[in-house]
Order: sequence, then structure tokens, then C-alpha cells
Amino acid sequence: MADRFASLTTRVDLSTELCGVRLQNPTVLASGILGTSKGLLKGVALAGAGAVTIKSLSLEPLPGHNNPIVVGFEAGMLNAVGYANPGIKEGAKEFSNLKEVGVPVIASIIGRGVGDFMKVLEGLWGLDFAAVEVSLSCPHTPGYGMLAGQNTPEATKEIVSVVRKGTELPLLVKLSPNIPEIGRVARAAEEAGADGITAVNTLGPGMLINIEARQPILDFKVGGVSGPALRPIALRCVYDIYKSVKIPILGVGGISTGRHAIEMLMAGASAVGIGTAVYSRGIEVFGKVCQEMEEWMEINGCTSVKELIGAAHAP
Amino acid sequence: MADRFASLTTRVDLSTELCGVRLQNPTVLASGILGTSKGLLKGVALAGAGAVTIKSLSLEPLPGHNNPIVVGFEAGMLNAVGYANPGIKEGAKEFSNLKEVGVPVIASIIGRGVGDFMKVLEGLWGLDFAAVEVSLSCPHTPGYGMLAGQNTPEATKEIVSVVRKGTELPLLVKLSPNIPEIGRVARAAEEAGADGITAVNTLGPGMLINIEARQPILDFKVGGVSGPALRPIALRCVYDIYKSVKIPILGVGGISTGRHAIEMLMAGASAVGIGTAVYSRGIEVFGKVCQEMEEWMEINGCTSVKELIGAAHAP
Amino acid sequence: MHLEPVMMKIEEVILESNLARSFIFKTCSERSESKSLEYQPGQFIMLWIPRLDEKPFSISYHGKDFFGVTVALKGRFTQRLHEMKVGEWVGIRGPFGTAFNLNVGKACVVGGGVGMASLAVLIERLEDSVVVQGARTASELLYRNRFKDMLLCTEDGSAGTKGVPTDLLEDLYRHYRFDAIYTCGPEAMMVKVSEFAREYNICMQASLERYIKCAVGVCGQCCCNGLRLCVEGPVLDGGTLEKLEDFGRYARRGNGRRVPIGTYLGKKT
Amino acid sequence: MHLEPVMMKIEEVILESNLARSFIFKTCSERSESKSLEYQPGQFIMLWIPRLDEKPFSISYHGKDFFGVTVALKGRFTQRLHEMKVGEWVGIRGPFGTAFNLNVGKACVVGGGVGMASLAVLIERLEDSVVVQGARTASELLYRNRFKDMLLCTEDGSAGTKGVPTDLLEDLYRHYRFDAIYTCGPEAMMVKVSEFAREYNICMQASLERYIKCAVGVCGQCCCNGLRLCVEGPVLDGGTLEKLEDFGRYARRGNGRRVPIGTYLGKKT
Ligand SMILES: Cc1cc2nc3c(=O)[nH]c(=O)nc-3n(C[C@H](O)[C@H](O)[C@H](O)COP(=O)(O)OP(=O)(O)OC[C@H]3O[C@@H](n4cnc5c(N)ncnc54)[C@H](O)[C@@H]3O)c2cc1C
Ligand SMILES: Cc1cc2nc3c(=O)[nH]c(=O)nc-3n(C[C@H](O)[C@H](O)[C@H](O)COP(=O)(O)OP(=O)(O)OC[C@H]3O[C@@H](n4cnc5c(N)ncnc54)[C@H](O)[C@@H]3O)c2cc1C
Ligand SMILES: Cc1cc2nc3c(=O)[nH]c(=O)nc-3n(C[C@H](O)[C@H](O)[C@H](O)COP(=O)(O)O)c2cc1C
Ligand SMILES: Cc1cc2nc3c(=O)[nH]c(=O)nc-3n(C[C@H](O)[C@H](O)[C@H](O)COP(=O)(O)O)c2cc1C
Ligand code: FES
Ligand code: FES
Repeated sequence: MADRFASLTTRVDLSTELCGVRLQNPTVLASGILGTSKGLLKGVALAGAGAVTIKSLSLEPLPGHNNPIVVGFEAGMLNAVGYANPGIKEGAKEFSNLKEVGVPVIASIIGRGVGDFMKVLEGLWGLDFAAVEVSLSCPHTPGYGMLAGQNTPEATKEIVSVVRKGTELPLLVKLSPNIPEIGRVARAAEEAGADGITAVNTLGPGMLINIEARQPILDFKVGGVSGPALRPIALRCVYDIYKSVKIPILGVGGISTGRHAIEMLMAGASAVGIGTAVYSRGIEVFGKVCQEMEEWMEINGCTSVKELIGAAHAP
Repeated sequence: MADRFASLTTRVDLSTELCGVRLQNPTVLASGILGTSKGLLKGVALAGAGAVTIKSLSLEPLPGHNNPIVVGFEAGMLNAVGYANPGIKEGAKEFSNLKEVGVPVIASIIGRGVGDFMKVLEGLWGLDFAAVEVSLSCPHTPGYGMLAGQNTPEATKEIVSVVRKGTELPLLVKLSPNIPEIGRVARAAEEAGADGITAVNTLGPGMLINIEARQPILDFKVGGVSGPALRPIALRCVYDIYKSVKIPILGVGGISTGRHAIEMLMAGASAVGIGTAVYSRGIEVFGKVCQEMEEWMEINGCTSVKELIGAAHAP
Repeated sequence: MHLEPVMMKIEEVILESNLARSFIFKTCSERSESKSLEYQPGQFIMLWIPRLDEKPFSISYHGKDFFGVTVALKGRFTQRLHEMKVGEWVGIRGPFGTAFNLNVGKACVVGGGVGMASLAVLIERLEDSVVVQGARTASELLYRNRFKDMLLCTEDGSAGTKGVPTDLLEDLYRHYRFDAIYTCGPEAMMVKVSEFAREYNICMQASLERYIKCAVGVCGQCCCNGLRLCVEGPVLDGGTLEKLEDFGRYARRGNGRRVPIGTYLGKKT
Repeated sequence: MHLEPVMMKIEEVILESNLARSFIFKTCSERSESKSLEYQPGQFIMLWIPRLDEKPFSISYHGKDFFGVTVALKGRFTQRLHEMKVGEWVGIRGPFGTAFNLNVGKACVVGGGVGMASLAVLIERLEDSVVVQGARTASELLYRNRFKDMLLCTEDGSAGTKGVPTDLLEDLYRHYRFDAIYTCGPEAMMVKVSEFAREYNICMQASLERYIKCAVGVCGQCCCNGLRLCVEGPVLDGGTLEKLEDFGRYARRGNGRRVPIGTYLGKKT
């Protein structure tokens, strides 16, 4: 930590902007990892994140799937949390006085349809969120995201154009990597009024089987793939989206080092989400990634994050 | 090798059957890895594979993409070989007298449309292939597979029902993991007369960027993901297909150990393809996987591969 | 990133009390993947019954080639576990979480109910300790043969002193002058222990219980204010507990809802 | 599974001949990821020019903190490389493939054309050797200052003996009685060397060239009958060559087509 603040006095500028929200650095806690309490968000901010996202909130409480809800493998993680959350009413209590967190806090919301989304947005009124992320892309919760067909260009357009009217906050739309023509989905979101794209949610779903038990390990049998396995897919998605839309992108998927973060920026992201790496490198991953980015930028004569955004698209 | 043959005298029976083709063990060389010459196929057979697949042949020669055509990352490999191959005429010369290989050889074929496929099939007449695999699923070759829309249920049905008439050999159809409702595609293939499903081809595509060069590393920019990253997705695909069709499945994707192979069998595969692990464990991977399977089966009181197929579906 | 359950065979079942059974596993069995378990007293494992659920339990027995858990009957999962017999298989992952700090002089260990499970191996490893266990009634007491010198109290007076263990603390301290207190049990009891420790300026560590899912610090389910019980806990020291608003007050159900601790217990979501 | 190119800066360009230039890279530069290159004489690297192509080259210079390649002008890729200047960047991955076996007594090294590149570091490491280089004409000879004792021959007689290096082999053998021959150059020349070695029962190793793509043994492009040139080669010993049908006869183009070796050279697909 000491190191990190020391290096902020050097000539490298890590700050960036995401749909009008200024971030001290481009690392953002991804939704669903640790975002269950204000206390945890504070901890992640202290560990160096430029912004944090809460665990997705739905209208009514959701119990989530039975355990195991996560399982690791040699190339990443599967999860089928199933959007366990206490619902928007409880959520609004939990996330009052968000200024205390110290960095911008993004609200993540989910719904079975536009009606749900609008009511959840209502529940956020008066809270200090910096932006809202609408997740249309979970691969493992019946009634939501992919399992409700929300990830097609058509559904995306329909949902976003209504939801857009429900908030004055910057609106991010979170997409699934499972649709090859992700650029089209992003464009649908942009046309419907989104201010930014979060790309991507987990991949798949995938499955792992315990061969002694002769059973899928996750109780829901399948779960979304995150971590290293997802990284090249997420990069390609961000690269494609950058070519398809003008709004900024929050790039998420498999990032665990400063090199990975820079790669994602070069693909076109304005900021980078980090989730699974909280497991592999601890909460300190945010500070470490920033420090690694600074080191690389210094050696490579790069003074600002903005120079990196979309750099891999040079003709 | 000595070990492997020694253990064949134990009570564990590794043999299996794939659409009427008997295999001494369930490991199969996946298409596109090493399958360019009869000499290499022999080498892989000697290393212990139960069957081998040739690199996909098209009607006309294809130069493939410029280098780099492969790049590794922490969780697997991307490739954009672009179906480089000398065309069916040259291919037929290369793959004469296949009996010399010592194990069943599967022909892999690709085409821009049914016309191509039929002519390639004609080119195979009189050769000693044990089965034909029709690949409808490459994510990185313009004019073929995904980039020609061959991976939808409708296109699959259309192509397979024609191609079915072009050969009397057992017909495997190779699917892409990129379609979430893969069970439907498999059913379309089955209804159109396929004798088996090969699942899966590479995932994505994905991208990796060299941040010093500020460029995608693959010359084609994107490539299909194989290896560990693909494993849970491939398992889920095979699990879904097993529920959707009655024909046997050749499960491919990320397999590099005996445990992985057994997991794939339990998901529903009758045999397992191995590709990228030839890089990580060498050509010896076939013999090693067999030995590891045998060891596990002995310890767990399993006498035959057939007991394992689909075991994870038990109610 | 290995975080898969390993199937292990139940080698022995011990009837510990009216409510609790222990299940013993061998770590060097040929078939098991985990050839030995790197464990420190206080840590817990996740126990998986395929197609049912996976739940946290403290390790209550630990030796070179075996370990065990002691499970009190609570609901669906523990019920099914109690029905399991020697030779049946369950999945194990872990151990996870923080451990007790053993570098103390004289120690006092205060256990309540099945909280004794997380203290048992600690007790075996401590060189100089006095142990007091509380339970509702005699038939619910644990490990009476394992720890012969243990002081007992029951709420109904059916064994040992009538009352709760915290009633004894002052007397014990006058007598033993211990340097540290370890505790695990009902949270109300642990709150009292921590107040006592603060008053007498004794270091103290407590093992808390919160609803655990991932056990590896990603899902946020187990949070207690800014701490993850599965990573920064379950063992916390007095200083941390003092600042922990939720301690003795709030806990989160399986859906993340923060409820008064009294209404948390015994409810599933 | 790390198999990514690392960008490195050209530190020096050496004009070796009319046709060939060497490019030198530092391995301890702060920015480079590969702090040092684990290399054995005979191995090759892949050199990447982003958005153009990536091609195989032997390492022809190697020291504690540097290495280099010597590149003859052939087509599009080598043309562009020849235009590159000190301070420009290229990607490197490797080294790959088999190396020369150095455990011999007296050695004879026979190089033809830019084949000398793959022999250069070998020559530096051999303790007792006689080296003969052949080229079409004097201006195409390589490393004349680097290896002062080297015997030379040119087809047009413009330097050294007029003729090809294999003409000299018998005389050299009578004189030096070497235990091993190393060779790299036009395949026809290497065939002659191998025939000579067989006749005189001398061990011999040759470095072959085939069209390389992945360089890691998966794509099958570089196969020579049942061998992968990028893994089991490029250095092969006499015994292997003897059984290799394709040696001196066939090579595969970039699309995998097997063609007579004469028609392979200079054609892209
Ligand atoms: C770190 C830790 C160590 C534990 N060690 C032991 C032990 O050694 N022996 C023992 O008997 N019990 C232990 N428990 C409690 C044990 O996990 C629960 O009793 C068990 O999960 C109940 O499951 P059930 O389905 O039978 O009951 P349910 O009817 O599902 O729940 C009954 C009560 O058990 C608790 N509980 C349920 N699920 C969980 C969960 N996933 N995580 C935490 N608590 C839960 C809640 O308080 C709930 O009200 C420990 C808990 C934690 C957090
Ligand atoms: C193991 C190995 C080591 C080599 N070492 C050297 C060296 O040290 N110095 C040197 O100058 N050259 C070396 N070569 C040859 C070098 O790779 C080619 O000269 C170069 O790729 C030509 O590229 P181009 O685009 O300029 O020519 P092109 O016009 O593309 O091709 C000209 C000829 O170069 C060869 N070639 C082209 N592409 C490849 C390829 N991908 N792999 C192999 N051969 C190819 C073919 O014979 C082709 O006919 C080596 C080749 C191999 C296989
Ligand atoms: C345990 C877990 C829970 C998640 N929960 C949510 C969620 O509630 N809402 C959401 O939009 N994404 C959720 N995600 C997806 C992540 O936000 C992120 O998009 C994905 O994990 C890829 O990033 P990573 O590879 O850095 O983890 C979750 C991921 C994990 C691993
Ligand atoms: C270098 C490479 C080339 C491939 N070429 C082909 C091909 O020509 N035809 C095909 O059907 N699949 C091809 N594949 C896909 C493999 O056959 C296999 O489906 C995939 O790699 C997943 O298996 P793996 O993880 O074991 O590699 C190729 C894969 C790789 C890595
Ligand atoms: S149980 Fe998931 S963070 Fe602790
Ligand atoms: S170049 Fe791919 S196998 Fe040798």
C-alpha cells in the first residue's frame, strides 16, 4: 500500500473516466465478488480499487442455489451463486451513506423483466451510487439474464430503452460473452440509450464432474466460467465492441495482473473489472495491478491511461 | 509404453466403440493436431492412441492464415490455422494404405457448402478410413464453419442430410461449443442421419494482445480457444448432448489426464479426443492418459470403460 | 486454482452426545487425493453430500493420518449426515480460514455446545490450559472422556455446576491467572467472554459462525461488516471483535439479508 | 502454457554479406521479459514482425547477455527485416527444437550458404574442429572475420577453392581424422555429407529446414514423414536421416502439400 501511494507521485497518471465518472485508477471491483456489504466495499477501496460494484440486487430476495456454488479448476472458476441477494429493500439499507466507501460505487441490478428493473431503480433513489449497471447476462439463474433470453440484441434494446427512463445516473449494460456477434448487442444497448457497456459476464455455462462422486460438483450442475479461461474471450469481445459503439467499455474477464489490465485497455476498455483474481491474488490485487501498470507505463514511456485505450486498434 | 502394454493384461478393459468402430482404448487424436501426414498418424498410434483423426481436408488447397497461427496463454491456447491443407486430391495421396497406421483413422472434412462436402467425400472413396467427421464449427476460417453459419441447427440439418448420402462410412458431425443450445444442434444432426457427434471444436474466438507491440498476436487477430480453458465448457456440451441424442459422442476439449478423460466419459462421451495436450504433455499423452485411466479404474473397482459412459447422469 | 472437493470415506462414526456425532476420515488412504491435511486448530472444512448441499464444519479431530468433524443435528444437511454410515463417502474441501494463535502461556478455553468442536484440537495442542464446557443438559456435553480434567456446567444442573461457563470466569481467573482465553459457542456467551477479557486485559480469541458459501472469500456471503468470516475468520482476536459492530448483534442469512442474531439462528434464508 | 512472443529491440545490425544481415538483441534489457535465453547450438527462434508474419531463424550469435540471428534476403519477410534499423522492435519466441550433440572429439563442420548461421555458435563451442564454408561467390560468404581459420570454397572460384565443400571432404578426413561431421546448408549438399559419413562410418548431424508454423509440435506443418522438424528436429543425426524418406527428396509447402524438394524452394504455398 505504502508503495502504491508513493508511486502516485511519479509522472504516470492512472486516472480514467467511465461514462462521466472519474476514477483514480482503472481497476473496478466486478459485481458479485464481495459486493454484499458496505464494509467489504470499503475494504476493497482501501486495497486500491478505483471503483467498486455491488453484488447484483433484484426486486425480491433470492436465496440463490445450494452449495457448492463455486468450484475451481486448473484454468479458472465456475460459479452458480444464482444471484443470492436480500432484495432491493434490504439492499437500500445496506448501501446508505456510500460516500464512506471513498471511491465511486456502481449499483448492479437484475430483473425478470422491465417491470422489475424499474422498481429496483426506484429503490435506488436517493442513494449515492455513481452509476447503474444493468446485468442482462447471467448464465445460471432461471428467470434472469441468458436463461430469460435477455442477451439477444432485440431483448437488450427493449429492456434498455425502458430502463433508461428510470434513472438519471450513467447507465452501463453488462453483456454475455456467449453471443458471438456481441458487437451487435452492444450497438443495440447504445441505441437504446446506454452510457457504457460492461463486457463481460461469465462464460458458458460450464460443468465439472467429481469422478469419485460421479456427479456434477456444482449443486446447480452448471456454472459460469470466470478467471484465466475467460480472458481471451473477454478481450475479443471488448475489441469487437470497441469497433461497434462509441460509448465507453468496462472490460471484465480474467484480469489478474497489470499486463492483463493494459491489454484490456488496448482492446478498447476505459476501465477494467476484477473478480476472480480476488481469489487468486487476494483483495490486494487492486493495488498490485495498479502498481504493475505504473511500472510498465514508466518503462514504456507512457504517461497516461488514456493513451492506452484502444491502442491495439491502430491501423 | 512397456508399462502400458503390461497393464493391458490386468482386468481393466479400456476398449470402447464409437459408431460401430472398435477402439482399443478411448483416446483419439483430435483433428488438426499433427494429422498432416500418415507418418505422424503412425507415431501417434504408437504412442498409444485408440484412434486418430486427420487434419481437415477441403476441396481445394487452402494456404491458411499467416503466422503466428498459435499463441499460448496461462489457461490454454488460441489457434487460427485457417484450415491450411493441400486439398482432397493431395490428401488422398497422403492417406493411402491407412492400414499401416495400426489403429482406426477418421477422415475430417470441411466445405463451403454441401457441394464441396460431396466432392471431398468422393475423393475419399477407396481409402481405408474408419469413419468420416464433418466439421461445421471452426471459428476462424472465412467461408467455413461458424463464419459460414454452418453451426446453427438449421444449417446442420441441411448439410448433414445431404452429406449422409455421400458416404457409407459412419458419419460424425463436429459441433461448436459457442451455441448455448448445443443439444438442439446435435439433435438436428442426429435427425439428418449422423451416426455420432464430435463435441467440441474450439471456443470463441478469443484474442490476445502483445502490449509492447500494441497488436493482436495472431495474424488473423482472433483464434479458437483450446486446452484447459475449454474443458468445463466441453464437458457441459457433452452432458447436454448426451441428454438430447441417442448416437454416441466423441468428447473433445481440454483433456490432458486420465481423470479428465473419465470425467468426459461420465458426462456421456463414448471416446475422448485429445489435441492441445500434445503440446503440454507431448505425444506420449495418449499412453499416459490410458495408464492413468487404468490406475483409477483398478482402485475404484471399475472393469470396463462402458460402465463409465454417462455415469454422471444417474438419477 | 484448485478448489474442488475430494471424496473421502467415513472410517468411523463416534456418538458423542445426544445431538452430536463425529465422523473420522483417513488422510493417507490410497484412493484419496489429499494425502495429508495441512491444518491448524481453528480452521474449518466444507463437507459435501452430492446432490444435497455443502456446509462448514470445524475440524475436531486431527492426527498424522486422520481427521474428523463433530456434527450437531440441526436441519436437513446434518440430519442426512447423521444417517451416514462407515464406508459411505462425502466430499471435503479445505481447510479454510484463520487459526488460533498458540503462542501463549497459561490459557483458559471456554466452549459452549457444539462450539467445543472447534476448540478440541486446540485443547490437545495447548501446553497449559484450563477448559470449561457449558451445555444445556448433561446428555449434550461433548468429549467427556477425551478431556478428563474439563470443568463442566449445565443449564439444568444435570452435570457439573448449574449455570453457564461465563459464570465461572472470575473464579477461574483468580485461581489460574491465565494469559489468554479461547472461546467458541453461542455468540451471546462469546460476547460475555470478550467483555470479561477486556475488563481484565487478557488476550482473547473467538471462533465465530456465519453463513458460509464459497469459503474462499469471493461470494461475500459470510461478511461481518468489512470482514469475510471464511478468510479473515472464523477465529478473530479481541481487538478485532471490539470494533466489529455485528458481533453479538447481526448475522446474514443465505440470501445476504442482515438480521438480528437472535432471528438468524435456525432460519435457512 | 506460455508461448507468446516477447518484443525485443534490435541493438545492432551487422552487414554480413551481400545477402545477409545479422540482428543482435540484448537479453538483460530492463524492458524485455526474457531475462536470459536458455539456448543450445542448433536451436532456432521464431521472429515476429507484427502484422506481417513470423518465421524461423537459427540463433547465430549467443552470449551471456545477447543473442543474434543472421538473415538472408529471400522474400517478403526477410526483405522487411533487412529494412529494419537499430532501435526497432520485433517479437521473439523460443528457442525451439533439438540441438547439436557436442560430446565428440575432433569435428568437421560443413556449412553452405546461410546454413552457416545455424552452425556459428556450434563452431564457437567446439573444442577441436575444422570448418569449411561454401557459397556461390565471395561476396556471399559469411563470418570471414569471425572464424579466421575457416576453409572456403565458392562455386565461381572468387574466394577459396573453386567448387563445393563436399569436394573437400575426403582430403579433410585424411588430414584431420575427425570423429563427427556437422552440417547445414542446401539439402543436396547435406545428402552428400551424410553419404560420406555413412561410407566412412563417422557420426554426423545435420540441421534441416522445413516450413515451420507453430514451432511447438501441434500443427503438423513441418512434418518430414513421421517427424516434426520443430520438435524432433531441426537437428537430426545420421541414423535418423538414413531412414527419412523425405530427406533430400520432399518438403511441404505452407498448405501442407508435399512436393519434390527442388520445387519447394522459393515458393510460398
Ligand atoms: C466456521 C464454521 C464452523 C462450524 N463448525 C461446526 C461444527 O464443528 N459442528 C457443527 O455441528 N456445526 C458447525 N457449524 C455449523 C454448521 O455449519 C451448521 O450447523 C450446518 O450447516 C447446519 O446445516 P443444516 O442443513 O443441518 O441446518 P439448516 O436447517 O440449514 O440451518 C440451521 C442453522 O445452521 C446454520 N447454517 C446453515 N447453513 C449454514 C452455512 N452454510 N454456513 C454456516 N452456518 C449455516 C444457521 O445458523 C442455520 O440457522 C460451523 C459453522 C461455521 C460457519
Ligand atoms: C529451423 C530453421 C532455421 C532457419 N534459420 C535461418 C537462418 O538462420 N537464416 C536465414 O536466413 N534463414 C533461416 N531459415 C529460413 C527462413 O525461415 C526463410 O528464409 C524465411 O522464412 C523466408 O521468408 P520470406 O518471407 O522472406 O520468404 P518467402 O518468399 O516467404 O519464402 C522463401 C523460401 O523461404 C522458405 N520459407 C518461407 N517461409 C518459411 C517458414 N515459415 N518456415 C521455413 N521456411 C520458410 C521456403 O523455402 C520458401 O521457399 C530457417 C528455416 C528453418 C526451418
Ligand atoms: C462468484 C461470482 C459471483 C458473480 N456474481 C455476479 C453478479 O451478481 N452479477 C453480475 O453481473 N456478475 C456476477 N459475476 C460475474 C463477474 O462480475 C465478472 O463479470 C466475471 O466473473 C468475469 O470476471 P473475472 O474473470 O475477473 O471474475 C460473478 C462472478 C463470480 C465469480
Ligand atoms: C492447432 C489446432 C488446429 C486445429 N485444427 C482443426 C481442424 O483442422 N479441424 C477441426 O475439426 N478441428 C481442429 N482443431 C480443433 C481440435 O480438433 C479440438 O476440437 C480442439 O482443439 C479442442 O480440443 P483440445 O482442447 O484437446 O485441443 C484444431 C485445434 C488446434 C489447437
Ligand atoms: S463464504 Fe464466500 S466470501 Fe466467505
Ligand atoms: S511447425 Fe507446427 S508441428 Fe512443427
